[in-house]
Amino acid sequence: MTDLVCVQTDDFDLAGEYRRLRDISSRVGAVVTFCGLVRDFESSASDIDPDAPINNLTLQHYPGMTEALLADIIAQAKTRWTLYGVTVIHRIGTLAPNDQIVFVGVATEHRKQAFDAAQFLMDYLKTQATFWKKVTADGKEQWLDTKGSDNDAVAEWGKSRDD
Amino acid sequence: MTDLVCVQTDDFDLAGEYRRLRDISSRVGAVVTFCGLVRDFESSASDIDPDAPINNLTLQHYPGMTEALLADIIAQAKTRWTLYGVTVIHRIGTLAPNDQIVFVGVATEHRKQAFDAAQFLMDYLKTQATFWKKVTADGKEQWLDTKGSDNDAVAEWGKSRDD
Amino acid sequence: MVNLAFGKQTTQGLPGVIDLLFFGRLGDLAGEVDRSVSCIESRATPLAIREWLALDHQSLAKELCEPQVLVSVNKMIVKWDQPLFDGDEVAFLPPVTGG
Amino acid sequence: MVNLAFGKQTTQGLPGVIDLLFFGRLGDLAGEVDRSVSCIESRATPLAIREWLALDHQSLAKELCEPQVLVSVNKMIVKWDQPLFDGDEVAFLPPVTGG
Repeated sequence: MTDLVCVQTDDFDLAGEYRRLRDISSRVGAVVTFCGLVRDFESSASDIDPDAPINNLTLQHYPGMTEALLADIIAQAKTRWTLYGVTVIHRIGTLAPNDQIVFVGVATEHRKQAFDAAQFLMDYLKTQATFWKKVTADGKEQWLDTKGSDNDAVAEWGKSRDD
Repeated sequence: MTDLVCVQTDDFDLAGEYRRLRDISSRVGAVVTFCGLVRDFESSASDIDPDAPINNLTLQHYPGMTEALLADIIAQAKTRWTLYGVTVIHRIGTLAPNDQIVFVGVATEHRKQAFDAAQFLMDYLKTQATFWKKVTADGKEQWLDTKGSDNDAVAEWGKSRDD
Repeated sequence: MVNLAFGKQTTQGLPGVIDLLFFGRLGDLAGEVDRSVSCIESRATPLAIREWLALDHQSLAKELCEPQVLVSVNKMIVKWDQPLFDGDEVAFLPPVTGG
Repeated sequence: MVNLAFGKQTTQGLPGVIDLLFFGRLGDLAGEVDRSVSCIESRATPLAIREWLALDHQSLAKELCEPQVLVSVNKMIVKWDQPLFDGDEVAFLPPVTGG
């Protein structure tokens, strides 16, 4: 089992996830990890003062569908690059600033594969996996909108098939 | 002190380096890490059977010059992206397969900055920092040559100034 | 459980139960995330359900008409005129914002 | 410590000591990584040192002539005709292979 997909309320441990990826094969020469954290501000919520400190984020998802979509995104990445191991972990529930939200890790032979695949996975996760985020700040709460830059990032992958 | 450059014989600890980057600012929303590992094969050494198992790698560097070059590479990255914190650690001495060689970590507000900057730092480190690698395998030892793909990667950055 | 009558069409085939899921802001507008409806005719589609919801939940139905809102049946994205069957799970999906 | 005479030119100015560093494969060919040389004339350059090395170390000098080999003085990359002074540290740098 070289790939791992988890949607969980619990926090995750970067060191343990890295160790798993590093030890998958003696041919692994590169491990790239991405951790997404809750920032203390949110400039994309129209109803909320962009300078107001964030109280928390609430992450909702569609159980069953999310895991299937994440597995499909990993399968798509594997048609582009030779990946020895992939981990995607996404937290749900209520999170506070500085909390970890999402982990993506990729183990490959060479660094370019690992960087590109990790970025691809995050770009697709952001725009295709069934998660929804609500921000609470400034005494208000608001469900966020998809960012245009995230859709642009996925469109770029559609144009390029080089690795 | 938000940036850290180390050239050391000692191993490094991903979890500790990540923790430092994560906690640099409450505005950090993305941390990308890259770890380079010793593979158990080396296909780019002309004198060595590409299937022969690697016994070890020896990393040499030019003390003083290397640290200055790494600081300069970080400064170049900071002219392109807003980086809250950067860490570059490179080991020297004799390393065995699966050992960690190099760590690059970047903390930013948004994920694209972190991915791009980490990849930029690795591409420049590979081609501009004064490290030399000798591989021992198959009863022979050989100093490695720079890979053409690494020079190509740096040339790409010269063409693009977008972020 | 709500009785769901689609216009004045004649019932054909067996009635069934359809599970409706509303995610993100749609759940706030629907007042609940998960809602079962009894379907008393066989030509139900997500589009027909949306029209039926408009009777009692105008702001929800308006949001469901946004072009970015997708619909899935049994966790597969489908077109709005996909025929529905007894036991189907219909989810209304606003633009995703994970990561 | 090696006496270093550059051709037959007349000595001008003070003699000095120059530190030579050979990295990567160059160190194997030089037989040592670090080597101090006494310079008995003032017009020493990395190029002149390379020519002098060719007298005793042909394979080293041949490798130094490879276009990818760079030279630094006091840890700054320079041209091969950079004038050298007492106490300078000259390093011969084959293509780097870190990471």
